[in-house]
Amino acid sequence: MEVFLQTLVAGILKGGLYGLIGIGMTLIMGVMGIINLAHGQLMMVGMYITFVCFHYLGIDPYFALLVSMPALFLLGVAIQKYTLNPLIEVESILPENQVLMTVGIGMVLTEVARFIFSSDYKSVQTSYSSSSFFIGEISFSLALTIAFFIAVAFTLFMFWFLLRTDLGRSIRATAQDKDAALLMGVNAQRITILTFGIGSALVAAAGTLLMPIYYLFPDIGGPFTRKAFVITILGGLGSTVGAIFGGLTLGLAEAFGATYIGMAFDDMIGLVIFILVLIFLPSGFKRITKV
Amino acid sequence: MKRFAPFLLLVILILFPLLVRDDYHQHLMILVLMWVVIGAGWNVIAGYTGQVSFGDAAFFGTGAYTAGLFATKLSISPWWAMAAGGVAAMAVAFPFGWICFRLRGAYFALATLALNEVMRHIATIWEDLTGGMVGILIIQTFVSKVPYYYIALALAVAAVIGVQAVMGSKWGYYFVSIREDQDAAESLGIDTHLYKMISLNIAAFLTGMAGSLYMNYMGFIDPEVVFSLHDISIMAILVGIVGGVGTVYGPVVGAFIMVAVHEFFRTGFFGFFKGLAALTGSQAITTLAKYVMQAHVLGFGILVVVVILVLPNGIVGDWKKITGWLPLGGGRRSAA
Amino acid sequence: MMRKLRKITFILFLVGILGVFLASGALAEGIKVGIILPLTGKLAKFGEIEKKSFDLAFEEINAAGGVNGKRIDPIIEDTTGKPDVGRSAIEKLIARDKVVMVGGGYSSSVTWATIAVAQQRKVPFLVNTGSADKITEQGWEYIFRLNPPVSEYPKGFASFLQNVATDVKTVAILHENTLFGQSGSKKFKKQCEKSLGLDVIMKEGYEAGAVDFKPLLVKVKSKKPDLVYMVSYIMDAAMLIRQSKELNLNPKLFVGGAAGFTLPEFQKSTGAAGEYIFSATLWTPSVPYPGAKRYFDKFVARYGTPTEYHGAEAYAAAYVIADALKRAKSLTPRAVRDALAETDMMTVFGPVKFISYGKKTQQNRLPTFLVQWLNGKLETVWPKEVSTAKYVYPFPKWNER
Amino acid sequence: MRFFEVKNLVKYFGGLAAVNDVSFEVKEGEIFGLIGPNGSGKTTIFNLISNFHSPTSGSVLFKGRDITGLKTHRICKARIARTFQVVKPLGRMTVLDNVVAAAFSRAKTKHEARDLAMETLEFCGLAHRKDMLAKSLPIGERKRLEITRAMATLPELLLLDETAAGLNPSELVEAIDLIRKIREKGVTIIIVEHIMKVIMTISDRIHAINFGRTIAEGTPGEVANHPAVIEAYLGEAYARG
Repeated sequence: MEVFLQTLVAGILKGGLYGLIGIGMTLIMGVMGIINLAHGQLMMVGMYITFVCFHYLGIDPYFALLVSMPALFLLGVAIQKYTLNPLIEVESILPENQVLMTVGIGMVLTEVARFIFSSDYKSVQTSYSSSSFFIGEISFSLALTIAFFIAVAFTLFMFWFLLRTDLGRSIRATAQDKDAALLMGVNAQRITILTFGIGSALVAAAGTLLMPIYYLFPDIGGPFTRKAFVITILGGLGSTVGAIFGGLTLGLAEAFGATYIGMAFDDMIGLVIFILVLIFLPSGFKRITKV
Repeated sequence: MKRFAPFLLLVILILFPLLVRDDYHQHLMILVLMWVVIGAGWNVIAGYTGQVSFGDAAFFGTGAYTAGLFATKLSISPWWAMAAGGVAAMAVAFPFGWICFRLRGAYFALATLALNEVMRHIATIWEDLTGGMVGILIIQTFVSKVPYYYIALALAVAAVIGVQAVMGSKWGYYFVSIREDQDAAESLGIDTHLYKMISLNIAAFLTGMAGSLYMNYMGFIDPEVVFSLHDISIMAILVGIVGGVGTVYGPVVGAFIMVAVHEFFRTGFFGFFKGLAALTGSQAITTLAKYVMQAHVLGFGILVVVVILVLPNGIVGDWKKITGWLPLGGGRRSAA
Repeated sequence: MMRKLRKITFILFLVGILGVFLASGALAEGIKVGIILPLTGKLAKFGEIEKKSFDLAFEEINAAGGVNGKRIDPIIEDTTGKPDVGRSAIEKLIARDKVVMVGGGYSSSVTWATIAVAQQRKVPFLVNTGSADKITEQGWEYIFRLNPPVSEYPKGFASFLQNVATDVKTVAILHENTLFGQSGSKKFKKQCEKSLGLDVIMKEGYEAGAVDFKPLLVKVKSKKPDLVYMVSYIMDAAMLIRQSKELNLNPKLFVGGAAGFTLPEFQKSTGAAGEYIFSATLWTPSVPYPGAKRYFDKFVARYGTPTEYHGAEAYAAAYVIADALKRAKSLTPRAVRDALAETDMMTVFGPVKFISYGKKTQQNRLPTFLVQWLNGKLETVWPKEVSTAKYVYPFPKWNER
Repeated sequence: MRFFEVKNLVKYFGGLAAVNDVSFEVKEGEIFGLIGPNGSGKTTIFNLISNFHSPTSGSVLFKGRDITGLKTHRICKARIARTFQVVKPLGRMTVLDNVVAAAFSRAKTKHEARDLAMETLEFCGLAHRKDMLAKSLPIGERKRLEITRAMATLPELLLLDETAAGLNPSELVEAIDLIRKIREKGVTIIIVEHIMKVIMTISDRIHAINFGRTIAEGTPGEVANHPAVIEAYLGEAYARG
């Protein structure tokens, strides 16, 4: 029982963070209809910013959110404006050239990080990095629990933003039907730029929250990109609630898989679920939740 | 002139090992030829049929492991496994395509990416069969590079001619129709699912053969090497798009350029910076040389970004655009 | 007219580039030794440490008069961590630079691809890091290996189990799914069951880089092993220990199987949680070899970052190379090979002598040590004769500290 | 045996019925018009016949054979060809290659396919454009390419979806001529059209639908004067006005 509950807790806490990673991706995917294969790399950049803040400026990771999120917002805006949007006008045989472009951007970000910080492992050791508290026999990592609640707060904020603000509504409209949104006077270019910025800022938040418990090196982006698209497909494209479900599902699947099948299957479980969902539930949990 | 260019190229390639006898350049050419095969495969499924694959390493690795396992488990010469490697890769491609071709565009691309990773995990975890990360090791058949060179050349020539033949046939028309508009293709009586499967299997077969060649030539594989997303799958895409998407000779140009660029960066522009540093004795240039040499992946990344922005159809596809830029091509431009 | 001018400038530019290439060919003449390392890509971190160590060693050797008055010119080639590129590198070294011997060799896959070329071209290759057992099991006369193969890493720990931790009965083995983890753990499992009489109740691999090891550790906790043996690299090692603390997982012994648990980053990222953790190791600055500590200090003074066992391997290899070149009857690959075969010297990495045993040939055999983190310092605790501090056993429980 | 028949066709999208219990019969050799206001379900009926969407219920019969749920490409093989309202040229292929790709569904060799394609191009009056890329054709000729491609599959039944929309008056005349020429070849045609003038002049019989339901069927004259049809179109006119 203890094993089961501990696994459940581990899965849910991790799932919260995954959800935050997934929301950014799902917004980008919904609005632009492309898969951002540089998502994990953007997170990596956010993590390096957190690291620099902590290590050189002595800023606690939770306050570093105030630096990493705006910085990544600007980076996302720049990427969308100068590399992805111009592609709409480029005549190319492959319709996936925007996706390929994100691959290139991911490589550039990784290598620039390596240039600046070398391949060394970096970590942020705070006083709470390895603290935990117990409820009964079950251990809760302090940093992960805080991260979970901040992630939930961001998610709720995103809901409010998407449902209650004009900009949020425009983003949702564009995600649902680009042509209709254009007719209604939405400036699609501006929306894609802002969405990429917001998506980047959200994944930066996830990176920053992960920093106290995890570590950092330039190649860390790849696995998280993979997780991000798994979460997004699980959740259904463009669906914010779906992204949370997707994140939790992946978190739980990984945790239970690791406990009851084997830790070596950790990554594979996510990928297999991903392929199964692609095939049997093409619109992800969106179909079930309808949000 | 243009019509004879391929024959001229072929003659040069046949004579190459007789003219250039050093192993270093022969080795680089073998790599180029191997990438021609992989690039040709990628070009069939992605360039011609429009189903972008991010998972070529799944087929490459399967081919390589087939050859390796033939040698270590069955004691059959891994050369026999050249064809078997292709077939084994098809055996992976077949069920995968059957299931995943209901996905379109970017979703199919993601599924291939997932396949790539799943195959790598399987090769890593299934230690009893594959040896896990310990990898598979065989003793190479030949000491000289020349036999490998000609085998690779034969394979590359067969791949290019084969692709050309396929593309001139009904299949070719069907592949391109699917790329251009799947619904229209379907309405014209094209079984798009079937022909996407055929296309994927051609790609898998070629890539698997290249994998077997790699095993034979390198003598050692492990899951990280042959199922590498970065070094195989992404490289295959680069060969495809840099050379020219949907062109017969694109992969040839792409493979040559990618291997050359890689080596160019690795050796600091073939020793250019080292030479410059030695000539001038400048510490700054020595430092610069170090950075340049470290920047090869960055160079690749920038290359991807620039190629997609400026030459979205690759060097062969956008050849006219390029000749317009070069000062040497000025004569023709003045006519316009 | 303008166009013609542009054309001429363009051609002049090309000629200029060609000129520099030609100039670069005619560089200084010393004894050329090729070194093959991953300087870019994922493995760059360790390749860089090795390169710095090689540089340090060769500078010292050259400053001390080089080899019989001649300088050693190391030509360091980047493999980017890929076998095919490694092969390009060694082909270039042999065919174009005409080196008398080759050193380096980091990951096993690249090492294998390169030594095969060296053997075929009859150029001696001194491997100093590639640890797959098979590398020296081919009977290849041009291949030498300085470092012990991966299967021998837990050797030193076994005697500790037999002599001190005799109440350990059950073992859980966790390992990363890499060459290092898979073969190291397999070998240790066999050793536990065959010669130590221990019960391996769990052996599980994981993909390096996991975010959360708790599901794995909670399983370990529920099985209550006496010994948790982990073959992990630095950051996974740190995560495993930190999360064990979070879960209050208390075996009698936490032991790392070399690699990650001995490095400064491990201590930095575990902090107090790293205390009392044991690890098998080949080398630390505190090993009882002459010059080990001095090498460490020199490295830190020169580069400002600490070094570790990969660096020591490279540093030692440079001295072995210099020694062989000194003793070689002529500067031909054949003569250098013969000189290498007769090596018998002491280095910062331990005694070096290439012997044959079991299936292996021309393999250096080294003892391994058991170290423990005590008061934030890595102390050698076993074998007793060379220990720098007394071990703490059993492991103090997390919640009782 | 009836030539072509649609029986009780129903299609729901989500909770909405796009086509609701539509039945009609087409005789061999006739031009059969299908009319209705925007969004009344005409194109959906075509999509159901060619199985781009599968019907919720109902059936499609062709020469006595139930072809409901047959894969799209098999429908084409069964000699029912269609065009698209929003043209779908194979953009980066030449006009000739567009038609060759279609002709392969009948031809055994490449040679045969080329001959068939050239013949069809001549017939449809697009031969002078054969080496142009399809994407660089003007809209009128793109529509013509749609028809040419469909004809190269040698259909017995041709479904034309809004072929006349967006054409200028002279193109319109040419289009009507072409449709008549096709019929003279013995091909039966079902035509969906929004422009009343066109459909009234060329159709033998007309079937009118609104909100996915049949509202009238008969000769052009009968349908044009049917009160339900007038109401449907008037309603639309008001809504637009």
